Amino acid sequence: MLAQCGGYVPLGYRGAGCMTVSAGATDLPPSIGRARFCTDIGEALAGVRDAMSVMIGGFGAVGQPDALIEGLIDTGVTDLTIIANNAGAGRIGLARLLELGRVRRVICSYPRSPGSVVFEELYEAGNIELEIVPQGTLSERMRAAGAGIPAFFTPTAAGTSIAEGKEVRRFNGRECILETALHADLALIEAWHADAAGNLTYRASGRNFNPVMATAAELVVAQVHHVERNGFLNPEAVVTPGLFVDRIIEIGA
Amino acid sequence: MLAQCGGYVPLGYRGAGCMTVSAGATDLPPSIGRARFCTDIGEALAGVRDAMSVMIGGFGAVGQPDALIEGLIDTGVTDLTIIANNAGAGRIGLARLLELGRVRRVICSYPRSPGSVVFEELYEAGNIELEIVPQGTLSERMRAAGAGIPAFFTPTAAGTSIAEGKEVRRFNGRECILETALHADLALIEAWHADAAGNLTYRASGRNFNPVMATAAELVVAQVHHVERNGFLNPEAVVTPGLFVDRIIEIGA
Amino acid sequence: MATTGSGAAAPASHATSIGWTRADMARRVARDIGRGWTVNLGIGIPTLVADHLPAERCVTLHSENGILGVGPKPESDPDPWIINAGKEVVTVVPGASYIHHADSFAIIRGGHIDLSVMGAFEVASNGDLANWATDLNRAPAVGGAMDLAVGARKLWVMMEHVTRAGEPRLVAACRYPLTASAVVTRVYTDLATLDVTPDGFVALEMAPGLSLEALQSRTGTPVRSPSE
Amino acid sequence: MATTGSGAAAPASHATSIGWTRADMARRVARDIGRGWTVNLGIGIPTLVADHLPAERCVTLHSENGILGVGPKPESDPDPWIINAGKEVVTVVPGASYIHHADSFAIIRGGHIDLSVMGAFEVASNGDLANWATDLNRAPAVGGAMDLAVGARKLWVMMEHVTRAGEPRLVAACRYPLTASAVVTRVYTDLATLDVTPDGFVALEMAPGLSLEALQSRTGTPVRSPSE
Repeated sequence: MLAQCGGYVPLGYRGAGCMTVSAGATDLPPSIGRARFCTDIGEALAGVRDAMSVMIGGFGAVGQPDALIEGLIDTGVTDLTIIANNAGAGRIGLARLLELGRVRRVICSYPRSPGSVVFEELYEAGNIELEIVPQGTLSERMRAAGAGIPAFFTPTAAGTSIAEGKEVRRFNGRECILETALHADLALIEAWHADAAGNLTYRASGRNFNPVMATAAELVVAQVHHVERNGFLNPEAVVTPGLFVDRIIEIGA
Repeated sequence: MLAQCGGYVPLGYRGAGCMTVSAGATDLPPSIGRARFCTDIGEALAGVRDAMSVMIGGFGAVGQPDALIEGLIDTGVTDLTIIANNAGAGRIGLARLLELGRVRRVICSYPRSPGSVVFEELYEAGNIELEIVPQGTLSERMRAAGAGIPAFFTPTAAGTSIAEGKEVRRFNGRECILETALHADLALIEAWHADAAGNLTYRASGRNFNPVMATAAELVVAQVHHVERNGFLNPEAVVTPGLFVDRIIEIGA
Repeated sequence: MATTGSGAAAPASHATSIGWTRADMARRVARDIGRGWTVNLGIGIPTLVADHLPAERCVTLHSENGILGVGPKPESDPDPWIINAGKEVVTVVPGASYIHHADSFAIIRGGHIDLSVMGAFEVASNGDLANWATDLNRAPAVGGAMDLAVGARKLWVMMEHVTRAGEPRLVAACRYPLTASAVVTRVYTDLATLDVTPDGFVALEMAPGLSLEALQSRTGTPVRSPSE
Repeated sequence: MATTGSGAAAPASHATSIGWTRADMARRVARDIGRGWTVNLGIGIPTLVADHLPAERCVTLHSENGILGVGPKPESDPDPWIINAGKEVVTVVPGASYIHHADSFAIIRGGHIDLSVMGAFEVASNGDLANWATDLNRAPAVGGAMDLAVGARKLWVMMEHVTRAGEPRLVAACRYPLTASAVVTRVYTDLATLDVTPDGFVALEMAPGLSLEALQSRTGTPVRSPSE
């Protein structure tokens, strides 16, 4: 029903001089920005290490980079800190990563939801650390990390158990607590379209945490449904500019 | 050269039930959100008062709501605090508002630029107060106001004359200062398209301060170049959702 | 919508024969929502409110996972990319927009949501809200409840008046961990609609056949009538 | 681009016959810019760098008023809606995007700009930068200089080596108000290219015909050669 996001501009020139960007109907375009196009998941995840902090996009299953999570499992890395809204469901994807014992610590807003059996077992057995962060504080801490804000005050969670140990200050009569930026070593995100400049758009509510995570991690890897081969995304409709993206792997719709 | 921003969806239904939105080729659509469509500038600026703080969008002349500034002059209000990137040029628009003695205080990043004669005369004669804010701190303080963040730390301006009187704290070895949210009573902004839900898009570098000012003021008035009469903006390409906008006046391209 | 702990949902059956149904409660809340408001409806009973909002009220429903302008569940051709905060597939209405999480919560926390309607375990007479955890030793799940509780301009709670065990949920002080302090402005239960005032709960309306004394006996803190 | 005070621009003519031209300086800076970098070029001499960036270097030019992917000035059909931070009409390249000010400065302040090239009044041997005001009693204008100075991953300065009056701009400590402390990593002047090191300025390269002694005589703080 809805028109697809953005329009496209014809392939053409870029840079202060000129370089023609051309690609066949199936070839990936040459990268003309920071982002590199990868041909397999292994290449997209090259260099991941034990003990990394990893942001994983998505809200529930929507906008979640499933292929990259599977790829992360396959690398065998362990002792991870996972930063995501949820802590997985069933015994696949993120839940499987947890079940395999690869995760030391989870930072999330909503670990307990229908099907989060793996997380609950680990938590109740004392085999996983949990930092609960209100959903808005979670996204704001990521946004702060991406925007160079080391810390900010917020009324969210003031006076609650989540405020324990945090600095308290009143602004305009309202009690606030100090929260700090939340960075990660790696962000795994899912987007809808990518162009040769690494610009990304998202689809509907698949947007969620993905754009803000792309700003907050040292290495940003995006699985995308379509790489645009015949033009660029409309500059008015780009959600994540290419400068945030290190690697792109096309998954298909 | 570039495709125009966003696509459109056909006019249709809205709300949990259904209400047909229809308008003739020239009539304004009925408002279906917070925003009200105004038929003249006076209506758009009804209720402005002396001593208001007023954000004015634009970077130089681009994205500056000229018609609303003229309208503000015509209301006769005075003792204003103006929050904008620049302090006007020549003897028209914002500069004229200053020259008429209506402005008590300017909060901006770059008051002195080619043509800023009125501001400079007033400043050197001691007839206007000035708060200089680094451009990024200015936009971040507005963003904080819109996002419910009363204060944040930033390394920008630490150790400079702008840091005088501000709380200093080190984060990760880096000196930062505490900056507070910057609200306004009124924001005058310019946008490109509006739809019946009050959603806005901008044109090219006319975007600048407009979207963030729309989040930071009690009353937000937008002059727009086109009100979309035959559909809605593409939900993927909306820059300012209608819930931020109180009044819209169509100016024409 | 408020992603509160599952315990915040009301029991499926009513403990008393006197009282409004969930649909009654939803209808009652819908009646109080103003024209053009932006509203976030929490998981559980609050979601039902959407069914009772007339189109001409022009209410925009916000879902904190990034939709402004949530529409009804699809009658056909569901698009799995469009889900609400309860992870149900929904639609969007014309005039909707998609936003990312940081923007969505900036909207919530910046005071741009006119109304948040949530479920709760307990509400105290000063407006304290407890709706995210009953036992912090079990893995808690807060979601967006704390953000909505402090950020929404008005916070209304919809819940059963008492627990399954018959214990009052309207109390002098919350026993469960707080979601936020002094934030609830109105409570809609199956037995009454109550304002939170500087003098505690005031019953604006009671279910047919219920006396103030009977209401008081089911409430853990004094309830006054508006005339008092 | 850094909206620094107009005084940061170099004088139109050179005080000495020895030395590089502005185009030489711009070419020299362009040579050091890496593939795929995102770069912000300040008003004045730094803008000239764009003319010397080969396309295959895939450099993205950022303008803080909301353009990622600034292109050259239009040869025809200028679009007045596309301006850079110097308020000149420019173009955008395919692959560009438009962003609002809060996002644009989040990019700057969040460390996502690989390089900022600015003009300056003075640079101190510890990397202190003074480029926004000469006299705080006159209305100052800081623009985005302080944000770029602390936010860009690398900060290079392009300026004339001495003032019109022949005074050194490379100094032991800035006399003018600071823009930021210990941020400049390299300086390109008409006389030399110098790194800012823990031991002060090191001249990587000097203009043809210039001796280290002659360079030192025009510099307000010790300059070493790389071999020292």
